[in-house]
Amino acid sequence: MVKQQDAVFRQAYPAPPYWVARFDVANPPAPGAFVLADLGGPLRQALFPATIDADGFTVMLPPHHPATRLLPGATVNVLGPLGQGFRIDGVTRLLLVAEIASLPPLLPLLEAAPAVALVIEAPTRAQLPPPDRFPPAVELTLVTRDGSAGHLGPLESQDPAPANLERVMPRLVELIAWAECACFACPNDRYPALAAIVRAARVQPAPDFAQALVQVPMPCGVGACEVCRTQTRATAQTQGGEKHACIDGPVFDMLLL
Amino acid sequence: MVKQQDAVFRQAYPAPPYWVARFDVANPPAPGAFVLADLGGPLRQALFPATIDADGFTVMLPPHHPATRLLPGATVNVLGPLGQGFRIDGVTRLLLVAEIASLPPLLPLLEAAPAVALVIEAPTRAQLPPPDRFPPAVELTLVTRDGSAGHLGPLESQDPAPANLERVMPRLVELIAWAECACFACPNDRYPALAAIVRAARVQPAPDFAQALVQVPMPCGVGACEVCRTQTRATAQTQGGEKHACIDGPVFDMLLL
Amino acid sequence: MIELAPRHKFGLPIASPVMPAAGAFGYGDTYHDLVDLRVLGALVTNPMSLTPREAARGRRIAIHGEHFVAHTGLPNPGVRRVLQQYRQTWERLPIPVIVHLIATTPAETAQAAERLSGVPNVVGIELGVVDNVTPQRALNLLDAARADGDLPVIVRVPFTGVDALAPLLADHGADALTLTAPPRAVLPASDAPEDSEARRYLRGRLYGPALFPLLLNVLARWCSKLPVPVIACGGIASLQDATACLELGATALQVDALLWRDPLILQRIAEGLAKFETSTISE
Amino acid sequence: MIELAPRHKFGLPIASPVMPAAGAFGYGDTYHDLVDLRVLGALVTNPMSLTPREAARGRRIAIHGEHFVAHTGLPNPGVRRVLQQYRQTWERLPIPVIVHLIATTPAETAQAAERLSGVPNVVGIELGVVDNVTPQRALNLLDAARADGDLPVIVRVPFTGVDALAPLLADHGADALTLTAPPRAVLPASDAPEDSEARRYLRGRLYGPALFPLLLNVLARWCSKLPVPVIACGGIASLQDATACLELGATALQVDALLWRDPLILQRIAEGLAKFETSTISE
Ligand SMILES: Cc1cc2nc3c(=O)[nH]c(=O)nc-3n(C[C@H](O)[C@H](O)[C@H](O)COP(=O)(O)OP(=O)(O)OC[C@H]3O[C@@H](n4cnc5c(N)ncnc54)[C@H](O)[C@@H]3O)c2cc1C
Ligand SMILES: Cc1cc2nc3c(=O)[nH]c(=O)nc-3n(C[C@H](O)[C@H](O)[C@H](O)COP(=O)(O)OP(=O)(O)OC[C@H]3O[C@@H](n4cnc5c(N)ncnc54)[C@H](O)[C@@H]3O)c2cc1C
Ligand SMILES: Cc1cc2nc3c(=O)[nH]c(=O)nc-3n(C[C@H](O)[C@H](O)[C@H](O)COP(=O)(O)O)c2cc1C
Ligand SMILES: Cc1cc2nc3c(=O)[nH]c(=O)nc-3n(C[C@H](O)[C@H](O)[C@H](O)COP(=O)(O)O)c2cc1C
Ligand code: FES
Ligand code: FES
Repeated sequence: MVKQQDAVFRQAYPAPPYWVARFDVANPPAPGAFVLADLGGPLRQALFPATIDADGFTVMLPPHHPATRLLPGATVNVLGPLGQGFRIDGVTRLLLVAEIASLPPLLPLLEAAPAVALVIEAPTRAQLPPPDRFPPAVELTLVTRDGSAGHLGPLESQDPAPANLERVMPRLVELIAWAECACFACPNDRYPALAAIVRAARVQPAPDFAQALVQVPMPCGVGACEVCRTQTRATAQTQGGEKHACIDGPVFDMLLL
Repeated sequence: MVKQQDAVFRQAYPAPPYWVARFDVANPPAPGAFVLADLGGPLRQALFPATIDADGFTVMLPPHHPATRLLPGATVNVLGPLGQGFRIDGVTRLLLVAEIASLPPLLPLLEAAPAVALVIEAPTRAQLPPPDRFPPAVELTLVTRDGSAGHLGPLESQDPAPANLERVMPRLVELIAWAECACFACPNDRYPALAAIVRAARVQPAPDFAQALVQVPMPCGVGACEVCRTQTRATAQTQGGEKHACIDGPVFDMLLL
Repeated sequence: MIELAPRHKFGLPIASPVMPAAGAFGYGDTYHDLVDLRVLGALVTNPMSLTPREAARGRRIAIHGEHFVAHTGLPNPGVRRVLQQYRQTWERLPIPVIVHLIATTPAETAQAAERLSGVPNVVGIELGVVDNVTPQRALNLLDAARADGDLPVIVRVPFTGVDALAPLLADHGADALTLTAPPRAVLPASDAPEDSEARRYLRGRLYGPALFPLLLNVLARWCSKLPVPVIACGGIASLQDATACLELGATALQVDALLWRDPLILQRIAEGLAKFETSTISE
Repeated sequence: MIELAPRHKFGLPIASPVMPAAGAFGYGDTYHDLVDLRVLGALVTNPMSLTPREAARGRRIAIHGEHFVAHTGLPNPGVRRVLQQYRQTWERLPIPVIVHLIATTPAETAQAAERLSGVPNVVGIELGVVDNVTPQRALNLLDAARADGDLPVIVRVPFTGVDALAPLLADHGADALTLTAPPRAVLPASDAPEDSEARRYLRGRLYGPALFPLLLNVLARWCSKLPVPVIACGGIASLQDATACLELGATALQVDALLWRDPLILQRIAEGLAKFETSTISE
């Protein structure tokens, strides 16, 4: 059932490195699912919730996103909720791993399990959000690609770190071993290497143990335009081949990407 | 000398059938001259002043004009002042004749001579502005095309009026005979008939006795694009041929159009 | 009824001149929650080929102001699997189905057309040809599509090929022409200077409102000269746009990428045209 | 220096790749208060014909979103009177002048080209041909322009004629090609139903940002295959746009209708490219 609904824009304010925008809507999307908003321009834009409540949701956007220029009270036509979000029912130990620019869709999961660990990678110290932004119960691991704060990235690197720096990799392997489910939000081209780490860290991970949010333009959101096709691998249980990120995803089993 | 300048938008408010928008600018245009404002869209838009003072000018626009959607304090890049406006130096008895939609460019002339008469034609009573909007010294003649108020129009009609209605024509002939200069702002296709009335009402009118504001799109304003070309007739004194409304006009001797 | 294939033995009558364009609306049931299909003249399916095709690798879309360039690679599971999946959906649809067929080679095209003929509620084929197709090749593809099947064949003509192809195809047995497929375009896809030129530029088709004045020019030039119905396609975004197309001689029209943003546009145009027609008739 | 006519005996060297397009900038001094001409490669004049032409009657411009259709009729007082009026201006300009010549008939074109040759500071002719010109006619017009004069001849190729004309003209002696003239387009010009169809629709040329991705496609397809320099024209609106054109193989570029809105765009692009070049060389 694809539906249109009217969302009401409430406000937007800066929360570096993002802007936060608040929408009231009858039927907000689940974590990792989305709505397609008509914000002007030739195509609708996907909005992934960063927080969700009964009356609506917030999104975290780059500073110049058109949603940050709406006037409070403006009505925005949205299509959805669309897509398959994260599947974490009954998980007690949840691992979240994100590159900073794609972190927001993971934020609704921060309190979705009794124990949550969050790994954030940023290019350098300045792009990391302040740790006090996160619930105190979340176990935070910060990573920078230049080693200016936290562990030395990138997440996938197996090289030994130079002197005085500590690679994130051992910590990541530990956390993957600890978790019952791991949700990733990174640029798509990093998923194969991250999947290899999961396979190395766990014997026969269950289906959906590792879930990845695929980032691909989704112009129509309903399976009509074919722009969002994503290649998946077949397994004994599932038929592989091309899937629609908008219908079958955008959250996929990372080990099948 | 073609110059760009920054105009500052101050406010806009409705004054039916127009909206009034106020701009502060160092160098406002003279009556019948204009600036080309960059208000978004592919082409600049001509703004003709309705009132002019030392700090800027106001324009009267249709309700949905993009200038009415500016935020107070917004800076608008304008090209100009451009064009040749009305030439009324030393005139003591001035006649102004306008179809309501093209009246605004004549408004800065309301107090430009010791004695001013204004003829306004509108389709019907509802489109006429209230008479108390005009300075009391202005002698006002109202015309409607359906006879619902004032004289019966159109301005050019020589037909006798039906019962209970009085044609504007005799009054117009009187005013043309009275005036030292007559300025017209009507749709272009009405100027030939109005010119014929002037020729009938006055023996050998002087050059520029009747002046008409030509309404034609002016994309560049400087003579580059050739969109505004306007055909004029030759006389003993002047060479005719095509002129640029943006440079040679948009106010032309009506008897040469 | 509007007749889209007056020269065909069975004809191709449609009740409304409004359709989605191939590639914009899916294979049939995608928008059924949102759009009342009954107001449309026909469903034009997403493009399909005889054999399966995968999606284009790399970036597939780039935006430029009010326009965008898209390159999907026309992925589809092939005619046979499409039929398996959608045959029953199509049979139940309240409107007839025109299948958009990617004309790869004459042999494949003939085989695909044969498979489609006799499928319940499939009333016609719209043939998509490559942009730089030669006139002779286009005629061969058209012949192939008509050879073994008995469905009316509409050809969707590439934007830059109208002058060379439209009169030729019409004289050669095309039942109708869709004017036009979107023009080819290129946009920067990446700023990274280390990328190869091919990766830094996205080649695809252009969509957006500027196609509309280009479309009207094609219609004004060609509709009166062509012996077959013309289906207008390109940048149509409103009831007024649709009316202008019909006024300049188009028999029907397709709405493309705009409907991803505004799925109800189809319905608004169709209902607007129907109202206009009723009021003209009752005068 | 950039050489626009490497095969011509005198050549056509310009110091910057940035120029105004014909019809956008007037005959020479129109924008001199606003634009520092010294940063431009050349002045391309408004179109002129051997004999005077009057402006098109009726509506000349119609807007559609970010685009517009214009039809001026290419009014001009004829080559002789243009020369009377502008010869001295051109001589004093700090940049060379390329005259845009409307190629009406071969005979008139030859006569006009002869008149232009030897005019101080006129360094080349850009030939404008009608959109539906046949290849044979285009070659005749080119031959005529080259016959009695000795100026390099650039041909501005119609948008829909690039495939048919560009390689032919380049092989046949054109010194450079301007790709492309704006595409023909039609827009409603009036809602009045009593108007005749011809009065209700404005036919002209399309201007606006959507021409840019269409231009890049033409450049990507053609620059590497043509033996002569290509001057890019169509929807160029920024330094990035200009850079993309040069990267895809254009030798120079023209900015058209956008400069009515933003006359300083020429200067910004020219200065931006110059800075880029300096920094690349000094590396
Ligand atoms: C079998 C087949 C069927 C098709 N069917 C359809 C159909 O049904 N409908 C349809 O509309 N389209 C179809 N297409 C796609 C369409 O034909 C394309 O227009 C075509 O593939 C591209 O042709 P082109 O001449 O633009 O570029 P090409 O001929 O592919 O390229 C020309 C040259 O330009 C260069 N070049 C091109 N772009 C760039 C760039 N961005 N950067 C640098 N260099 C560049 C390349 O080096 C190349 O040498 C089909 C394509 C194929 C192969
Ligand atoms: C001598 C000459 C020189 C030119 N030189 C140049 C030049 O240097 N550069 C340049 O770019 N252009 C030039 N042009 C203009 C350019 O050639 C036009 O493209 C051409 O005149 C129009 O051709 P067309 O095929 O689009 O339309 P036409 O051949 O004029 O018309 C085709 C048919 O379509 C119909 N039609 C067309 N439009 C409409 C409409 N809106 N509504 C209803 N019916 C319509 C008409 O009834 C007509 O029968 C020149 C034109 C001429 C005559
Ligand atoms: C008949 C035919 C028509 C095609 N038309 C299109 C098209 O309109 N749009 C598109 O995205 N790809 C189209 N393609 C596919 C591409 O041109 C290309 O073959 C395919 O995307 C593979 O792309 P890649 O090599 O970039 O991965 C067509 C292919 C064929 C065979
Ligand atoms: C060689 C040539 C090229 C022309 N190109 C254009 C053009 O690009 N734009 C334009 O507005 N008119 C152009 N015209 C003029 C028109 O096509 C038409 O002849 C002229 O405007 C008279 O128009 P009218 O009959 O509508 O008054 C061209 C004419 C000639 C002879
Ligand atoms: S977004 Fe269009 S098919 Fe998925
Ligand atoms: S407005 Fe461009 S020439 Fe007058």
